[in-house]
This record gives sequence, structure tokens and C-alpha cells, in this order.
Amino acid sequence: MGINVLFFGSLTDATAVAALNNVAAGDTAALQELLHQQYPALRTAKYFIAVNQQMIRENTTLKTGDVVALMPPFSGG
Amino acid sequence: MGINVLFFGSLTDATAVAALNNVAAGDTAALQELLHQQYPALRTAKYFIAVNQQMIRENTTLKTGDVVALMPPFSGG
Amino acid sequence: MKEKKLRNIFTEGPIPAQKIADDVQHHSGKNDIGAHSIFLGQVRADAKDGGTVTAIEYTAYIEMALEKMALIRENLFAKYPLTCMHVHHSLGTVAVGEICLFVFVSAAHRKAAIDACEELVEQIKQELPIWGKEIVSEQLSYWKENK
Amino acid sequence: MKEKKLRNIFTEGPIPAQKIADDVQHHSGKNDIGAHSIFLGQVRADAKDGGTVTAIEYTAYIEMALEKMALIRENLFAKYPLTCMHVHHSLGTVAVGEICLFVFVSAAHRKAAIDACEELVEQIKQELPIWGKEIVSEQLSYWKENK
Repeated sequence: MGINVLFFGSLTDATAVAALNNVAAGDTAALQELLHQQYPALRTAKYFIAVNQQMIRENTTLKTGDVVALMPPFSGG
Repeated sequence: MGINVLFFGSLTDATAVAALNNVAAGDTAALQELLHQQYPALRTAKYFIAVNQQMIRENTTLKTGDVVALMPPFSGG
Repeated sequence: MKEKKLRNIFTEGPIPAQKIADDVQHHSGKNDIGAHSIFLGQVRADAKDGGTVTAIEYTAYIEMALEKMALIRENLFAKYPLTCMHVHHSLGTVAVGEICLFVFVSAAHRKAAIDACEELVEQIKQELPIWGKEIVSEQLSYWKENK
Repeated sequence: MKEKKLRNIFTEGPIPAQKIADDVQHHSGKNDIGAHSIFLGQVRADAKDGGTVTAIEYTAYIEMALEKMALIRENLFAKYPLTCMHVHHSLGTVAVGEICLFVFVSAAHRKAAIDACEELVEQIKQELPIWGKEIVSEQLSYWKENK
């Protein structure tokens, strides 16, 4: 499949990496399940998901090359 | 009596002076009447009056040494 | 005369842009400040009958303006949790493009700084005895009116 | 990739106070500007369990932040009669007392400049994917939370 996953802010405390490349997942729900198994601390973390820089609220189909970002609440400024 | 009168902003176009010293007037109404006779253009000018830096709205008794300011609408900033 | 010492707010001529940087820099030692809200008034080349504005000449009833400013300041410090408040207004001639008003409000959090700055600017415009004369040419000028 | 070129808003490290003066000076040639509204975010030495904050480390999802910023900008220009809008946000380490956010909005009249600046600051805080990590010591840090 080949999904690129980005982690931001406090989520990198849970993952210890900022990005994963070539992850195999058909939709965002499957991707989350996979990531929650790999990084259990993500299960209780509050985060939003963007697919190719667009925020999504519901399960979304993924295709090769998509960039999925997991983002905790913003705290700029 | 001895009232000091100050003119500000557009009012100085009517009076050509910025101040009058030792004007004889017992209250602000009498002072205005006097000034309107001396400078007829003041009659139609919109202005506020301050006695010793306090804005007044009604006829106010004056005493020697009082400073009466005639001020058109403010336009600072 | 009252006993309290009045802070001056008036500057002869335009307020140098450099002053803004210097004042901001000067507050870097105040570790409880999280937000600065700044308002600058700049002289506009407004179109008038007979030409465009080239400068504004400011005059003020200085003593009364400083007394009034002290009250405004006191009221805003009572109303909002502020750290600092600085006001600078020009007297005399300020050319088009130059700064005639510099209002600088600092607080721990943005809401207090922003709200107080906005209120302060309105009160300066409405309540301080200051007058601007818009100069079009040597022969032509208009007394400014605030909206 | 979209065709439109995105404006950068990010600066590595603190935003120098001097930049504010330079930017204001740079606008003195715009004769239709009457009002500048400026907001500055400064890093606070907040008390935390284990010490006080000494710096904030900023990271961002840069591409998404710039896309989002372009939309915010477009919407504010459509909503208010503005002349200019400039945003600068730090990335990396910004020490206590230093400036991490510089928002600069200019308009002919004060109301548009002030209202748009306030709205812009809120949107930057709420909508841009930027994160701050409050550093207390080498061993201790807290992820910042916006109110």
C-alpha cells in the first residue's frame, strides 16, 4: 500500500519517531488500529487526523502515497 | 474679575488668538455672550467648555484665576 | 495642582518607528508578559477638495489631556489584568506616512492586552483634547474630524 | 501541489524586536494606511511543577500551516477592508522574554485593522498546526496547551 504517517507535538513522546513510511493500511481506521498496537500510548492520546493536509472526522479510504498526519491540539502563538 | 480663556483647534480660526487673559465675566453664560460678541463666528461653532480642566454642561459661576477652555470636537490619533 | 505626577504622552513631531522596537526590546526582561497589543496611527494622504493631505498638525490642551489620560489609564488597569501601558501622541507636524500615535499594552494573556488596547485607542480618540489640522498646501487646510 | 505560491510565515528562533520597527518603516510609503494593529506573543516564565519555563520549542506541520494560513488570509481580506497583513511565527527554541509571534495588520481605518488583527491572532492559535513544548530544564518539559 504505502502510506506515509507523520506524528506531531506530544504524540512523538509516544512514538519516539516523527514519521513512518510505507505503512500498509486501507483506511484511516485500520491505520489507527495498527498504530495503537505499535504505540499503546496513542490509544489514550487526544489527536486529530489530516489526510493530505485535510482534516478528516470520519473513516477515510487511503491510497498509496497518501500522507496521514496525527496531530494533538494546536498550541502555537 | 480676571478669567483666563483658551481657544483650541478650529476655534482659533474664528478668534485668531489662542488665549485671552483677565476677562471679566461672572459665569460661563456671561463669558460666552461676551466672546460671541467679540468673535461672531463662535456663535455657530460647535464647542465644549471646560472650567479648570473639568468639562461643564451647565452655566457655571466663575472666580478670578479660573481657566475656561473652549474646545471643538476632539480629533486626536 | 494635584500631587500625583502626570506622565507625559506627547512627542514633538512624528514618532520614530525605531521607538517601537526599542520599547518592545525594553520589555523582554518582564518575564510575566505573554502578549503585547500595539496600535499605530499613521497619517493618510486623504483626498480633499483642492488636493491631498500632505501632513497633519497636532495641537492639544496638554495639561487637561494628561489629567484625562491618567484617569483612562487608572480605569483600564482596574478593569483588565495588565502589566504595562504606554501611550505616545505627536504634537506639531507629522507628514503623510509617519506615525502620530503609538499605543502599547502588555499583559500575561492576549485577551486582556487586545481588549484594553482597543478600548484605550477609542478613549484616546474620543476623550483627549487633541486636534489635528490636515494640511493640503500652504494655503489650504482642513480641521480633522474623528469618526 | 497547488499552483499558488505559499508565503512563508516561519522564522527559525525568536523574532527580533528590530523587525517590527523595520516593517513599520517599510509601510511609511503606503499613503492609504491610517492604522496598524500589531500583536506580539512573548514567551512567559510560567511556574510549573519542578521549576519555571525557560524557553518554548516550537514545531509545526509546515506545509499544512502555510496552506491554512493562506486560507485565513484570503478570508480576512474578503471580510475587512485591509491594506496589508503579515504573520511571523517562530520555529525551534525561543527563550523567555523573546518574541515568538508577530502579527501585523494595516488598513485605512482603525476598526478594520483592530478587528482583523484580533480575529487573525485567534485563528493562528486555534487553526494552525503548531506545537509548543515548554522547557523547564534539560530533564523536564511540558507540552503547551492553548486556552
